[in-house]
Amino acid sequence: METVVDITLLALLAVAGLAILRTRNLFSAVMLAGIYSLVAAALFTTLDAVDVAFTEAAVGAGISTVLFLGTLALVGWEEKKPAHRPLLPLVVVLITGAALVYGTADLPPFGAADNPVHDSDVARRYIEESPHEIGVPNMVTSVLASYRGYDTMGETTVIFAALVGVLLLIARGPRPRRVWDPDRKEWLTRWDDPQSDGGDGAGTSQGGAHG
Amino acid sequence: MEMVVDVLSWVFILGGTFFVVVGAIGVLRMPDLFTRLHAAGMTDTMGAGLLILGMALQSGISLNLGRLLLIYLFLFVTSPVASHALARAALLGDVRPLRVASKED
Amino acid sequence: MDDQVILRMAAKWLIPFILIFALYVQFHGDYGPGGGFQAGVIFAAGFVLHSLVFGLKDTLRVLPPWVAYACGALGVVLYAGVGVVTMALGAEYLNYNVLSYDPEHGQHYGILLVELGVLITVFGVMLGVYYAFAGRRRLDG
Amino acid sequence: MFAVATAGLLVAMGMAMIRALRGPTVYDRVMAVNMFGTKTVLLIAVVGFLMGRPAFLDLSLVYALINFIGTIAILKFFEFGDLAHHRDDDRPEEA
Repeated sequence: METVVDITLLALLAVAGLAILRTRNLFSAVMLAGIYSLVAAALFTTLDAVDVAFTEAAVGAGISTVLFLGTLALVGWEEKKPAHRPLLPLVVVLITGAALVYGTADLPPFGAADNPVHDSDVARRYIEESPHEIGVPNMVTSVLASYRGYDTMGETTVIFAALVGVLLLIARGPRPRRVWDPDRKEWLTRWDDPQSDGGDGAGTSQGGAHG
Repeated sequence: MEMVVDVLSWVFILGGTFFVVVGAIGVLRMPDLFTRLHAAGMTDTMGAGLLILGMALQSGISLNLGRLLLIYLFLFVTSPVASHALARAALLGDVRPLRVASKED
Repeated sequence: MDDQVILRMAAKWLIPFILIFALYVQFHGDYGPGGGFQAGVIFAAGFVLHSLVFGLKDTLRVLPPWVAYACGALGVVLYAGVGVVTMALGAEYLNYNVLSYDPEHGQHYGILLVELGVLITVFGVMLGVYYAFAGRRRLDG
Repeated sequence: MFAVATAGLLVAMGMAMIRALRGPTVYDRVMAVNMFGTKTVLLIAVVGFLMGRPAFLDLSLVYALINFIGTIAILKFFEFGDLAHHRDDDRPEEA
């Protein structure tokens, strides 16, 4: 039964992923990404990775949808037509995918009892010692917060650095806007204040970020 | 006694599954947004309610019962509110309900 | 969402539940799934819901951006501070064993404080990023 | 018994996915996503019982709460074009 559930969820995941690729409307892409995240969390649950599923549940469906929408409010709803043909990227992706599939042939079978991970000294140490060394029933917590405390501290710092980066990029200073110039037939980036309707073309610089 | 509880939870879970599937068929087959919304609402109230009732009978009196009741409470509040917000937004966004042509026309 | 009485009432009821549930996730993380990161995200989601239903202006009055930014920094300081305290007590950095009279209690205190640090940082960062995105206007002229 | 419920939920998720792909209006998609969320909440709970791991119920709880926020965010964004909208924004300035 669990195999059937896994396969069905993976199929739904693939459908959602392909649909995200196909749509040019970024708004429906955001909604499909929400579905993708829901399916992914269900899949993580059936694979018994409850803490990962929990993170996906908390971040994927709520906050990341909201942040995607916040971004769409700034950049518009339609994806621009790509300037290049998709042939070369397709070849690259196919080759990479084939290499990855070839690589899975050497992976140990899923969930088997004699997989290498069960043999490693680190895993055995965590499983045997953590109940009386740490005394926390959820082993994921004791590994994350105690055995790998440095690691988690680094992650917390990275999250803080993300905030600093976002604030530096978009919270202060002049706000750019994209303006369509009908004469030059291209998008320009304007750095004037959007609230005041300044003279046309004033403070306009050529935008190179598109396409 | 255990028999009775098992049979009851069977009935509730099968009933819940029935409503979930019927609601999904409705979402797929109904002709316009508002009728589809009605079908979706069927899943949320009857389907979820019966399924959770069935699971609650299986879990007995425990912490899980409390969790199930909370899930039901949240679904009970959020999904009608979301449906209402959706229908309202659709009406304001100029999606008109489909009408059967009346005889006077 | 001006005259959405139903939505407003529902949000009014739900937001306290969301915040309490975040705390449950935080402190239940020792026994089941969950922990500081997830709790921080859920806590921030409560405020995001508030701003969606009542408008960003009201949320900024409840919790101004500088508080979110300060939380983002405070959590990291708390986490790193636990390490400094353990060093002051004569053990290695982030070795919680010395925080209490026996190693196991020390570990419990250490994990509690460290997870609290993660919660505060993630909450502050998520909300700060949301404010930064939602507070801007649409860019096309 | 839980296997039947799981199968039913998976079928329903597939149908909701088809609706999300077909549209036709944006509201149909929002409805499909919202319904998909409810299905996921139920699926995680049912799978938890199926596998004998009722701790999964916490996950369902998170989804039941968070999914609502996502739906409201999408609706608000579609109505106003930004997430920050406040009801005072619609009123004319009182001089």
